[in-house]
Amino acid sequence: MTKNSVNIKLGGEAGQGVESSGMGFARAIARSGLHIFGVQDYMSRIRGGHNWYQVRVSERPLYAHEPKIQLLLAFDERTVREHLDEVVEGGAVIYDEGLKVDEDEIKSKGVIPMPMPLLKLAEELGGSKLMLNTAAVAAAAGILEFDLSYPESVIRDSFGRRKGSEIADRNIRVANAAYEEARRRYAHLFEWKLEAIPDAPKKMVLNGNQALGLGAIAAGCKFCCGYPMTPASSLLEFMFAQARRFNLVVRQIEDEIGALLHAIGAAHAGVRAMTCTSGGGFSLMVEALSLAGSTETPVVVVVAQRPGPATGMPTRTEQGELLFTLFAGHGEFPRAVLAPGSVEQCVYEMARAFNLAEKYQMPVIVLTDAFLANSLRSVDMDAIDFRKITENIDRGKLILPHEHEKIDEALKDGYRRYEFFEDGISLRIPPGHPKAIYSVAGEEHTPEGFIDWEERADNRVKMMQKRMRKLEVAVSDMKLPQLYGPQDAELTLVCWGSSLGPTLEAMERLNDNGVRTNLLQFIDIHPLDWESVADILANCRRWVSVEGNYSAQLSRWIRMNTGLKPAGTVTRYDGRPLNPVYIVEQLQSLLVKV
Amino acid sequence: MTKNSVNIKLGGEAGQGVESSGMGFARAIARSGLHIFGVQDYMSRIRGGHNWYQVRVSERPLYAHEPKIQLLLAFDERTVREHLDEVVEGGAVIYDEGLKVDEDEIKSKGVIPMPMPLLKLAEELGGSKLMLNTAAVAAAAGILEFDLSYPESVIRDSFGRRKGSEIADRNIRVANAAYEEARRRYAHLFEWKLEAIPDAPKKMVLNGNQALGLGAIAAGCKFCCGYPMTPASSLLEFMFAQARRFNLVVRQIEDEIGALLHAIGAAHAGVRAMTCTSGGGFSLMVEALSLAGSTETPVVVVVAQRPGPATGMPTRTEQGELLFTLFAGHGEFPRAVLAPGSVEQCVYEMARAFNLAEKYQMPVIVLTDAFLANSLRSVDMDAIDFRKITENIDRGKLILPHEHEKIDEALKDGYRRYEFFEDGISLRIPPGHPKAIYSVAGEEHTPEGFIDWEERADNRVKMMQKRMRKLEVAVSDMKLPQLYGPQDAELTLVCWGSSLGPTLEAMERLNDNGVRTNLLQFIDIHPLDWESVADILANCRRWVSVEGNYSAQLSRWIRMNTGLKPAGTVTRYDGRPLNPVYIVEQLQSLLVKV
Amino acid sequence: MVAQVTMKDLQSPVEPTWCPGCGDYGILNAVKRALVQLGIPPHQVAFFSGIGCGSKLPDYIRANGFNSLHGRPVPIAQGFKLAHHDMVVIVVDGDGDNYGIGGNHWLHVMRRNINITHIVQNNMVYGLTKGQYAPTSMKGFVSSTSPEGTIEWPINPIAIALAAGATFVARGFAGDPKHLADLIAKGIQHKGYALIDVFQPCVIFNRINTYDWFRERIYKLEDDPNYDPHDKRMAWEKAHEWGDRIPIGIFYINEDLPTLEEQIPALSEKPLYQHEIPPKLEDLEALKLMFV
Amino acid sequence: MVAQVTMKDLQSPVEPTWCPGCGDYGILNAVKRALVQLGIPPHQVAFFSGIGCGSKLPDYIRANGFNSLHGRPVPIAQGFKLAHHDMVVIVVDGDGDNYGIGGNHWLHVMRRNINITHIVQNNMVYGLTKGQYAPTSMKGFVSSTSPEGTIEWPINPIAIALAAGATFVARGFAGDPKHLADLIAKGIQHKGYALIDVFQPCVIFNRINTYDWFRERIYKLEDDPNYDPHDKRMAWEKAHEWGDRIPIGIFYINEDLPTLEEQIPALSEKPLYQHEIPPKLEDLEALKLMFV
Ligand SMILES: Cc1ncc(C[n+]2csc(CCOP(=O)(O)OP(=O)(O)O)c2C)c(N)n1
Ligand SMILES: Cc1ncc(C[n+]2csc(CCOP(=O)(O)OP(=O)(O)O)c2C)c(N)n1
Ligand code: SF4
Ligand code: SF4
Ligand SMILES: [Mg+2]
Ligand SMILES: [Mg+2]
Repeated sequence: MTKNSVNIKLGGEAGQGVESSGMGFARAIARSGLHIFGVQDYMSRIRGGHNWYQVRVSERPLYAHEPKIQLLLAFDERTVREHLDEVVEGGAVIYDEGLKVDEDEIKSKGVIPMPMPLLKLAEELGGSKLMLNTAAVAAAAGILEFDLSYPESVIRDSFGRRKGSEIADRNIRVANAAYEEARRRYAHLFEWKLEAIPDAPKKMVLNGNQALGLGAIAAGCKFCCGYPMTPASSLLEFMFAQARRFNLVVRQIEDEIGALLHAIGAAHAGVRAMTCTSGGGFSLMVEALSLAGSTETPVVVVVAQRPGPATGMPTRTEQGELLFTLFAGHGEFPRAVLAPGSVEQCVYEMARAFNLAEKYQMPVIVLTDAFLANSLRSVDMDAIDFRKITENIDRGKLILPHEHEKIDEALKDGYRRYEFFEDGISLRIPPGHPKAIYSVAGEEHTPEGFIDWEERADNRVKMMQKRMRKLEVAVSDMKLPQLYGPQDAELTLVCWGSSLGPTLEAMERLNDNGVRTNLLQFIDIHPLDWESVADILANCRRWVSVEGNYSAQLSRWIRMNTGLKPAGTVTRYDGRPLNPVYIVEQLQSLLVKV
Repeated sequence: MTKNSVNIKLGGEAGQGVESSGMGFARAIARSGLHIFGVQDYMSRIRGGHNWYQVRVSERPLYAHEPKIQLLLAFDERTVREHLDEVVEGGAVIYDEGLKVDEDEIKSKGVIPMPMPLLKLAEELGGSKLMLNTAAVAAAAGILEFDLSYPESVIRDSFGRRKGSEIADRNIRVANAAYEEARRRYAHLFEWKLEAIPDAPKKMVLNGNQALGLGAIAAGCKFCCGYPMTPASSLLEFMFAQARRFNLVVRQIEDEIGALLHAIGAAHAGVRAMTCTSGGGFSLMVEALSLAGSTETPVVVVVAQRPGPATGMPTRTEQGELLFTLFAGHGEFPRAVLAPGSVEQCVYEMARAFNLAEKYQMPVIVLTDAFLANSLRSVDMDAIDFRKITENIDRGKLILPHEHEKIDEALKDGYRRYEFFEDGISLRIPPGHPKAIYSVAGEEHTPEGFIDWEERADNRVKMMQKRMRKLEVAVSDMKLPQLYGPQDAELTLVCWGSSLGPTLEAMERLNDNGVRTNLLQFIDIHPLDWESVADILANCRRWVSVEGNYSAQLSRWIRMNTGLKPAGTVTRYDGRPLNPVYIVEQLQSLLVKV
Repeated sequence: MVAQVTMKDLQSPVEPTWCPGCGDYGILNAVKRALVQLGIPPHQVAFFSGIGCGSKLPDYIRANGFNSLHGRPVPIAQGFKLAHHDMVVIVVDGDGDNYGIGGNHWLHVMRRNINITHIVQNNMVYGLTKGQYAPTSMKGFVSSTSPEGTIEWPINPIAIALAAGATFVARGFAGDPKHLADLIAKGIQHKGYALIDVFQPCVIFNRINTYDWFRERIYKLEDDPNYDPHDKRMAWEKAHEWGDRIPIGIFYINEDLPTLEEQIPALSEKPLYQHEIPPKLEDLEALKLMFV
Repeated sequence: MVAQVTMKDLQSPVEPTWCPGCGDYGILNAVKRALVQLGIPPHQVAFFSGIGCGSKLPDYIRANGFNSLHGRPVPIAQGFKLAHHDMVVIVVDGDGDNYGIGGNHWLHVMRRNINITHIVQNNMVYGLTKGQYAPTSMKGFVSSTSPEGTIEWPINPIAIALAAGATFVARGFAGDPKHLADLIAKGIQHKGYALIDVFQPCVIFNRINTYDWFRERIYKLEDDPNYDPHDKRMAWEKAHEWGDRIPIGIFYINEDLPTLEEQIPALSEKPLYQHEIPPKLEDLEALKLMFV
């Protein structure tokens, strides 16, 4: 028997509820005290096609998914066809007995076919074929001998409130029957089991976008606007859902141009403001980004990457916009780029983005991708400590217009929005106070904020230096890449963003295989103390960059700033997330070459 | 006496005709067989403020302007105040005797004040104070003892046709009187003279934008659209002016987004198409650029840079968008970036851009800036040899839909727009032929051009490799940086775009001063055979990049691709063009440090 | 243009990925019928679409297609039309594409009277991105980005088209493909810009504006013998009819204005793509003289 | 808002760079008068402008200003207004800004009825970029980008505003600053989005639509006792009057719709910028439970 370590895949057409079933099951498992990692894969269509959802379970925290599965829940025949090869020997396939599935083929792979009267149970006991999902998940719980009370509690929470408990009751009736039937028929054949750990720390289950939302709200973001774009939409929608509770202004705008400009307007008024989009939408924000740079307006832009160019593969993942976000915008101006790599980092880095934006009065880009945005992870409740955020709010040199006393104190001889200081950062008083009436301009301006209509060379030089100076000062607030694993290693994997999880596990595997490996994660991409980075890399025996893009963009960025070149690169650009097995395989073929 | 080497500045308010007078004078001088270089400096306002125009004259071709002048034509008092210090000893200031100018101050600098009854002559002989310009230029010709027939011929050409010869006659009357008066009063005091070289090769006088227009038209560009933006507008306007003559479709679009998309539509139909803008407009084109990359549509985008960020300094110059144009657009896709550095290069590189675009079915960016776009240069008529363009049109794998025979021959078994070939380039048949009916898509697509709604990993990988492969193949068509000056030098100046002219002269001066210097100009920025570039740079004893931006972007790009770092950088970001004196000064302070 | 074209000629190898019951099927059907009716063979028509459920249409019909960016088919189609003006050019895009993100292109194409037929799949919701409200969603519409109902008034495409100078303004219903086919055919025949806004039920994300909802309300303008689509004032009145009775059909038509193409000298002889390049060397040499 | 404000309070240290005679002087004057008339002190008003000659206005009046990007002041102003809704927010931009490149923001702001006053400096040409035609240029207008005259029909801002749902639609004339001041004051007082399109002679690049040209044609709607600006139908008629007689004044007003701000729960108590951040820790902790 293998306890508490299993990888389950649900598959079916769009519209069959694959994702919601998978997420519900993941949540139920997390409630039992186990850790989960849930990843989805869906097509850019609303009905039909083929979607799957995968839930990996373990007693320790998980950061990535795995290609090999033990249990396949097939909602349609295609799922069996497409995923049978992923099931390990001794694993099982659960499906409705009405599906045309070739049992012999399943058996020939050493996998156990487990047909079940799912539809029948749903219709007979639940009165609706829609409850097939419930039956399927319950059947899985049955063969895993997983305490059904956890799935039941999730069912209660999702149906109990909304449509009266009658539907919940019927679902639970279906679940019980499917559970018992599956356990009776198949549990003894199946090696993998799930056993609750009731005294484990309480867990949350959330994805990257939800984590970003939590971070933003905790940091005091009060204004969020955007235009729907996968995979960023669910962040926007999360903010909409929280608007009432946290007194936020959340707005859907006519386009992404307007979305960033709205945020700039709100930030100009002294409110923490953000927008979120994907690469295509960010393309439209580029001009406004430059305006934020010029007017020194602190805004936070979340860019959740997906495969380009153009519309690319809307529902899949890629890390193809590192260099784009670094250089986007006409003219030269300061910005920061942060790339959190896990759910926890999403929470904290998002909050930090607001601090950096306001402290340095510049736009801050938070780079994620579909894999990070959508993947569910369980984290201990305590791992997300909001005090770390709320107690560290840093609004920099901001005084709000209604803070009369502070203004009186600060303003001895008038207010100049872009006054020169050694650190390049001027006092920021949003409009509204009679002593601080001023203009700002996207044109090159005077310290007062007026357009410098004489276009004086000396003022221009000072303003450019002032703005760019902020980057140098900000370096002190930026984190050097973080090392995981042994200090001393023969191989260092260098990664950023969502590659963290898969690369971490790849590192563990390599160490298990006797290749002493560590990992260097870049969360802060820009600005950075590149001399120190160069030192760190120079101390690495051999480093390889691991990235979800074609041209190994981080490694190119590193080379631009340090001259250093990796021994090789592991890249992936087929729209699928990196995973530990893929990374190790690629490294193997690479290391032969290197 | 100094013959045929002089630097003349005209200054006045916007609206006083400083620019048109300067350009007219420059043209007249070029007609006499001399070479000129004309540079303007104006503010972003229509009337008032302070503008100047500078004409440098020599017997050999000129590529840059110089800060020191011998003759100042002041249309207002401010001009004297602002520019007196630039006049060399023995130089002169011509101005209307009605202006309040402090003669003693002028004299105290060793400069000769030359008040003239310009307004009086204009009004009395011309009947209009508008002819003050004519009088001023003629007076300058007088003290230069420059044959007045050349300015006269320019006056005839500009007034003769349009409003009947009466105005021309009156202008010429004014010119003659001013000329004689100035010569009589002051010519003997003034050392610099201009003497026609009647048998010199015939010259054209044109700026970078006009040169780009010539190159585009000669290359068969038939479709140009844009949205006005300084300093690109005059290129759009040039194309409008030529539309009737060359049967072009030239369009002003509602915004830059639409402008590039219009060009994409026209290129999709099989027409050579372009758009032109400045950095801010290009920011808006970024999304469409990615679409051109994805659909493999050949379009040419001219980006005439000006100082950013945001609206920056609209009428001034900068080279701040090298890295932006290299990485603009979501996702990864092939593009080429070319940066001509002279009027001749503008003609040829613009034409080449269309060849590259069509051969590799990708967007090509031609990067210029306000300095190059606006500066007038004289070039020998023969230096622009249109045959070099028209005989080298290369449309790559294009067959137009009405070329039935070619299509019949090419299409054995159906047409697939994105069929895989070793070089990544597919046959391109624009819509219209019954055997080549197909779709294209900005979403990841099949070889047939349909959206790959299954989002298959293998198709994605092949398509990415196909598109990116074109870059590797294109390298063979790309020019390595061009070396000027001695093969072997102790100092190599590395530059791109409009820095060429000033840097060339700086190189000459350094060599004259005994510092053995050569120059490496990058015209082709991307793609490039970087190994060869690295070899070239490795052979340079010491190299310094000379750029009109803050962060020495070319040097960063070189480092990203080769790991090599310059010994230092000369940068300028005050909105003013580089000039030889500035460069040499900066190098001096740098070389001390280096 | 009197070729014999059958529905089969227009059959694409690609199966639609739309949800069963989606109004887009009706639009696809109507588009095909219109082409058959007019005898336009597939190589002589080019479709330009945006991004959205409905914008996948070009893949589902055998014809030239360009699936572009969200909100951007209109300028691409214009560029194409000016380069190849004897092609029948049809834009098909969503209400999000055209009335949302692409609104500015729309505003400007209407005053150009370029000969393009524009079919907007108006499901009053964002389908492909899973159900956010659209610019045409009715006030109070509840969606993932308007959990308490929208607080913006919807766009009135017909009224705006009238104000912006469109010379053919119509509205159809995906549930009546025959009538819609007729509108599309008339739009194609119209010399100039033709807007056909189409009520297109989204059976997944818009549970308000369903087939039934529309069927209960719509009536045809052509059934009213007093209605004169040449009368802009009448059209303006009808454009504001909403609620219990909602008109479909041709609101407005003006055949008297020249098209954009007709006003461009370079296009008088033959389509631009057929022009020979490069220009004649002597013309280029002559151009040089401008700079002497 | 009944402070005593004088013209001097509104005097900026910056001298206008406009050409002598430019209509923008009249607009600047009218804006100041309106603020004086309403007693709005300079710190309680914020101007948002685009890029163009007229968009330099914020520098020329002592008040809060934001000189933004070409065509983009409207969304910035909205973001600002929602964050600071007791500020008087005024957008001033050009016809190129608002009817050209920024058209989509305009289309959408109108249906939101956010309480912003929008003054468009309509000189029917692109001034700052030296004389290209504008979306409002009359058909046939000759310019550097229309050497043979434009071939597009001009935009009709009044008609589009009516169609798009603006609740206050007016037109003024820079040559009559007193009348214009009155319109602006009414626009500011209007609870909701107010468009004031202003005929603004550009004395350099528009030699057709001069002061005289306008003076010969314009008349005031309020001089017609039968004109009722609450009647949209009448407004639509008047919106199309062009040629020998051109109306100025208030075309349309609708006071009955709530503003955008009023419909946003978070803004009911105080402006957003005054909200304390971060939120309470207990609320955040409670939020976590959503994820269990
Ligand atoms: C620049 C950009 N922003 C956002 C998106 C995401 N997106 C794709 S389709 C769509 C809206 C779809 O709605 P609609 O146009 O009404 O078409 P429908 O799906 O309803 O047919 C959006 C927002 C995108 N592809 N590009
Ligand atoms: C994205 C972008 N495109 C183009 C420009 C150049 N530009 C500046 S002002 C302007 C038009 C000015 O016309 P209008 O808005 O009518 O203002 P006016 O000068 O007439 O007052 C243009 C095209 C720009 N600044 N930004
Ligand atoms: S989601 Fe709606 S619009 Fe999209 S295919 Fe399904 S029914 Fe049609
Ligand atoms: S160019 Fe025209 S709009 Fe601009 S300042 Fe001069 S007169 Fe006014
Ligand atoms: Mg829709
Ligand atoms: Mg204008």
